[in-house]
Amino acid sequence: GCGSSPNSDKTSGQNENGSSDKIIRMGYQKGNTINILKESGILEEKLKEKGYTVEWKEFVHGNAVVEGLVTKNIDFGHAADGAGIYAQAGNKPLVYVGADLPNPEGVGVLVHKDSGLTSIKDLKGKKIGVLQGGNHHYLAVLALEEAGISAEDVEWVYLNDAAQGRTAFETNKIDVLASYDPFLAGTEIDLETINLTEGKDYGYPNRTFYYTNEEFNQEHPELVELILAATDESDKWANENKPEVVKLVSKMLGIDEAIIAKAIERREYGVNKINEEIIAAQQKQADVYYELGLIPAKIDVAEYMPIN
Amino acid sequence: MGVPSLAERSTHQKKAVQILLQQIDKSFGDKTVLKNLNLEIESGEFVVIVGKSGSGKSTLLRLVAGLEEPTSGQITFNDQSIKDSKLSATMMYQDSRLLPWKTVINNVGLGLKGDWKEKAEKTLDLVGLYSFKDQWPSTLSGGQQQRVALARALVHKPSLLLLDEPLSALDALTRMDMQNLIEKLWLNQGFTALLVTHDVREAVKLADRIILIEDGDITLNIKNTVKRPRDFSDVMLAQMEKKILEKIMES
Amino acid sequence: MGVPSLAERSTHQKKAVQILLQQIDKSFGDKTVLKNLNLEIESGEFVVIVGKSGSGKSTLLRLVAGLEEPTSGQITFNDQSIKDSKLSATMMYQDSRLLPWKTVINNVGLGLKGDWKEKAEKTLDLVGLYSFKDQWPSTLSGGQQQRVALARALVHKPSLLLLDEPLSALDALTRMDMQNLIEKLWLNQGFTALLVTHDVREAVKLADRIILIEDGDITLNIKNTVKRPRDFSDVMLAQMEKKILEKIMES
Amino acid sequence: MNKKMVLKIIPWIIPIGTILIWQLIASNEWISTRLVPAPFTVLTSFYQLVMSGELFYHMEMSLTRALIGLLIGGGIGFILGIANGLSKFSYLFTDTSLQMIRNIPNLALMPLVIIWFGIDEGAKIFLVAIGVMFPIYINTLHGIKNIDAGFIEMGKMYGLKGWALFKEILLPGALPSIFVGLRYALGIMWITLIVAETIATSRGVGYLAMTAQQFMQSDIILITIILYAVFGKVADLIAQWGERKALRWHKSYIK
Amino acid sequence: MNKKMVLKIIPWIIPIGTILIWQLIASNEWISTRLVPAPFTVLTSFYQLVMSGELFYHMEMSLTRALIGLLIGGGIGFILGIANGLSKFSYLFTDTSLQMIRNIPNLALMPLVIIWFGIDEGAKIFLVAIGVMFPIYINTLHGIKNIDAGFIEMGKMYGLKGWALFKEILLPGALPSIFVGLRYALGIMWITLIVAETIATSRGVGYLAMTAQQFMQSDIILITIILYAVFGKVADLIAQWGERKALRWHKSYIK
Ligand SMILES: Nc1ncnc2c1ncn2[C@@H]1O[C@H](COP(=O)(O)OP(=O)(O)OP(=O)(O)O)[C@@H](O)[C@H]1O
Ligand SMILES: Nc1ncnc2c1ncn2[C@@H]1O[C@H](COP(=O)(O)OP(=O)(O)OP(=O)(O)O)[C@@H](O)[C@H]1O
Ligand SMILES: [Mg+2]
Ligand SMILES: [Mg+2]
Repeated sequence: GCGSSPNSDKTSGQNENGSSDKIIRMGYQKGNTINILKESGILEEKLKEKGYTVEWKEFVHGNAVVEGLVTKNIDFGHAADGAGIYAQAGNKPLVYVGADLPNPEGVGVLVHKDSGLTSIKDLKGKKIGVLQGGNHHYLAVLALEEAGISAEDVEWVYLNDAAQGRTAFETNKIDVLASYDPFLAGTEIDLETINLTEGKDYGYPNRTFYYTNEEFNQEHPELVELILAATDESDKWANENKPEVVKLVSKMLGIDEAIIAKAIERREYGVNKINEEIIAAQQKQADVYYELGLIPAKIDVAEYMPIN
Repeated sequence: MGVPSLAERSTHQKKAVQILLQQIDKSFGDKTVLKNLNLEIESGEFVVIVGKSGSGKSTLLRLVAGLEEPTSGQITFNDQSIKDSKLSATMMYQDSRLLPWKTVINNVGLGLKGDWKEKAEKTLDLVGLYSFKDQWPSTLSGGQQQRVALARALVHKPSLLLLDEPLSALDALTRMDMQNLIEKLWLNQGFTALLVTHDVREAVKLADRIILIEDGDITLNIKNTVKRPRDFSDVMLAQMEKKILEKIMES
Repeated sequence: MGVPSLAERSTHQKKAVQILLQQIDKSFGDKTVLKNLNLEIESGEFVVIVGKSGSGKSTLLRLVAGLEEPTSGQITFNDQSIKDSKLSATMMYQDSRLLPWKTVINNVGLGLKGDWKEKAEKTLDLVGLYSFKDQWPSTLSGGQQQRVALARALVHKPSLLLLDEPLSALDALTRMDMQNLIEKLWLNQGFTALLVTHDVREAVKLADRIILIEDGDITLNIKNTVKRPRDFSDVMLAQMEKKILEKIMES
Repeated sequence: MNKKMVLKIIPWIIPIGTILIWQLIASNEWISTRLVPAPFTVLTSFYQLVMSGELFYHMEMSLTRALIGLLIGGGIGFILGIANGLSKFSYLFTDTSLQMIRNIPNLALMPLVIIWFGIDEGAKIFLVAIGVMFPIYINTLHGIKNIDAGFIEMGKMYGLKGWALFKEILLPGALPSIFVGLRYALGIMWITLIVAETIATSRGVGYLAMTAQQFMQSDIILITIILYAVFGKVADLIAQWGERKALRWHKSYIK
Repeated sequence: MNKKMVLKIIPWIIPIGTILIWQLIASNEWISTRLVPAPFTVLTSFYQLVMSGELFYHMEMSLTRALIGLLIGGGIGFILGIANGLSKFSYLFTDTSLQMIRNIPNLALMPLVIIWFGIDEGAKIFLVAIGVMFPIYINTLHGIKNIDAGFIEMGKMYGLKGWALFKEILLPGALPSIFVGLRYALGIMWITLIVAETIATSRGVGYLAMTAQQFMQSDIILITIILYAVFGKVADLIAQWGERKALRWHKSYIK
């Protein structure tokens, strides 16, 4: 029952500042598709005729974006797949409104070339560094499972951010680093490594999602459509101008162009509507998270993923 | 210079205050310090309290100052309770209690209003420390600090001046000077004075009446009618000193 | 009881120390406190220093104690420099300097070893505060605190005892008691004593020699050969007191 | 008796009042309970955490880390405070550097800490230690510098030096100030721990808090907030008790 | 002259020595320069940050937040410290609650702060304010409680009460302790800001530090570390200067 629209002071206040002033608050993380959208100026242009202006809010990570949505501090945002699962498990109201195209090569499980480890089977009992609950964590679990190793048969080292993982990996404090782009690409380029999951996706599409808060989705479905369309448009442009995007993202993140190029080359930008296939993949992920104990209860992701 | 008699002064000085202590008891926890003490101090009188260390002299002064409540008994000023009578009393302590964060002149001016600076300067001059007025108290010697404290007490022209061994840190000469100064000011301003001292000589020099406290009670209460200004060489004073010392020794 | 003469004591007391101050100058910044001061103190002598407030008496004591360095000039003990002569000197101050975190007995025992407790208790008894031994200093009256400080200085059986107005906070009776006590202990233990006081009477009662400091120099240096034990009523003492007071007044 | 009761109750008016108001807000849904769960929900989760032994499991680890970090960091801060309070050279030599390090946020230090101390216990304890070091350092320094010079002079006069002077005069004289530092350090200790316990661990209250935040479990977040508050209060009570013991002589404690 | 020079140099031996050793390590690649860049690399990045105006852009914002937070939090802490130092009731009523709040880590408070204050400036300033409040509170309280009771008695005797008593005796008496609190608060201020500046912002030194950390820009991380150290030192110098001005009378400052 997420249809009821709460009538608290907070909400009406938000309405005054938000919708009635015709401001749309967009949450983004550095270097992701909404950031590219912001740089392109496409959204502002499209909204101008409708009398809306855009307020851009930068967040340091996806969970913060989701938190901003849940507390109705922003209307629309973009974050990873895990963030949506946690929000739902935490009974936080949220709506999935779209997904990026799959990017299975954007995650991987790395070992040092001179480590003697050559396949996933070798990882039994090893120290694997991950950000707990991240897409690469999920991938590593799937990979281990396929190799017949249970998640309990390795030593998970939960790290705080990608940089920590990289530092721990480089100084051999951990044996294995599961990572995601552009940090995956960065590690691959800077160090002599083997990506043990290269070329396999274990049925995991690694999509990221577009989320809105409940109210915004209910009151302004047309704006949601419009934002997704604008994003798709800027994505199309990005696909056609990858060298330019590389420059742009490299500058935004302060990461070498070579690394960003590698990350961007292996993905395709574009927005999908939510469909059954996407829901199924997300449901499987949620179930594994439950089994891993990352979320306290089973959830039905379809509740948060309306198809229209 | 003609010195006005006590009676004369009492009439032309409305400011001074008459004090009555009735059946005062004072204990700290289990320790009884004052026991059923009765004392009457006339308006404008100069009363000196002597007694051994720990006999309760400071406690008595603090009771009169209203800084402590008696355990039982009653203290009145001009027949009013301490709180009702808005008397202006000032006190000097064994330690100077100069505020270290104020210069000498600002210490003396503490609590004054209006032309405080002139008043403070004038009083500092009286105690011979005018030239130190802009120094920090911590740069003065102990004796100098105590003189500043005296200036601070006198600048208020109090109707009751309470003095808790204020001169014990002063040197012999300054001490005599200060005794004379206190006496002079007391004669001119006509406040009631209550002085605690260890120096029996000082007591007989200054007092209209000398009170000895022993075991929490008054064991000696002598009038001193020797004409002022008094001289240490006066035989009557010497006799009085001897009498008091003998009484103290006796116990 | 036969009192040993100074000469006698000097021979049977090897502990006491002879002090020589030669051409001592002492300044604080621009302020000259002592100027070209010369003083010889015999071994076992009791020297009392008097002078106005701020005249530099405490400074002189601190120089002798080695707590300050003279700006120029030289101080020797038994012809050795301060540092070489490992004399045991103790000092009593104007303020008691009792450590508030130690009980009375522990304050007295400070720096003692071995059977410190018995020694401390015995000395506390001498100053009449045995029954207070387990109290915190802050619960004592000012006078009581000062008596504890005296016990602390005496318990070390020092070869040089420096006393900076130690009695000014004591009451008349205790003060006389203490004067007698100090004299008795000095006679028995034979240490050299250097006492600063504002009380000229106290000076003439205790001193072998009285020194007046004015304007940074010694302006009076009188031997006092009156037999001990001395009595205040002694005419010679009274004359000496008068002479010193007059000299002080004069300037 | 009656008055004593009242004195015991007064400090708890605000905390208990807050909980009551919170329950009121939650019951009336003035704020969505999905954002801030009701006290009762929190209580239920708390009960489960306790019963499963999970809470104790995390707390045990955190307490161990906190204590070791406090001992090491507090010890170093104390020694530096003493040294810099006594030696002008030592003060000149180290104080500027210490003041500089003091201002570096733990979070920013993280990469260096991992390089130096790895990802195991060493790193966590180091962070706690460096966090508690400064309040102890500053207050010890302040305490030593503010001891009445007369006491030190007197002590030297009576033959105290070195250890004896320290034990009899410097330490007790600085103690009131050191206790202020200690009470402050105990607060810092928990705050640092939450950061420290994000490094490669799966045990500790900080880990519990961080994962709760990551996984948006608002009941667990609130439990950890309350846990920290209680930890803080308990640590403070212990410090106060120690203070009262050690400062019996102090005017605030003589009755 | 010569001695004065030496005294000026001594405090910088450790910081400069550290930089030299670090350059040595980097030049010899004892640790990968990707993890810890060489001082020279850092210097170059720093130069670029300054020249592009980016650094100033971030610093301006952080300074504004820091200052406003300090004023609000410091003000409240000061007032509470005074109130609880003077009124036993106020102390009983609020101290326990304050000690409890004090121990809640900023990080754990984050979700609640966002609910209460949103994600804009209010939230960031709130975090800074609550961070600096406690050192000021505790030290003001300590300062007030430790004023010689004789001074207060004397002041009352001379007719001081209310504001006058406060201004003439309580405040100056507590000031040395309050300055200790202030200096401590200035440290906390920066540390809190790094956390506060992770909330929905794209401006501020904390933001710079957090993104640098996330994207492994180790040169920028080091620049922010150094910035924090310098901020800390500068804040400390200002506080010291104020201290010297306000405490001219204090025995440590009379020359
Ligand atoms: N606040 C207090 N609490 C407990 N005991 C006290 C307090 N004030 C004074 N006393 C005790 O009361 C007694 C009398 O103290 P008081 O200070 O009045 O003596 P005094 O005659 O002034 O002594 P002195 O001449 O040494 O100043 C002492 O034994 C002292 O220990
Ligand atoms: N450390 C110091 N710095 C600056 N001036 C000082 C210092 N110590 C003493 N003086 C000054 O030296 C002079 C003599 O001080 P000293 O304390 O020796 O006097 P005193 O004769 O002992 O006075 P009193 O009888 O009041 O104790 C005073 O004017 C004092 O201000
Ligand atoms: Mg007294
Ligand atoms: Mg002196």
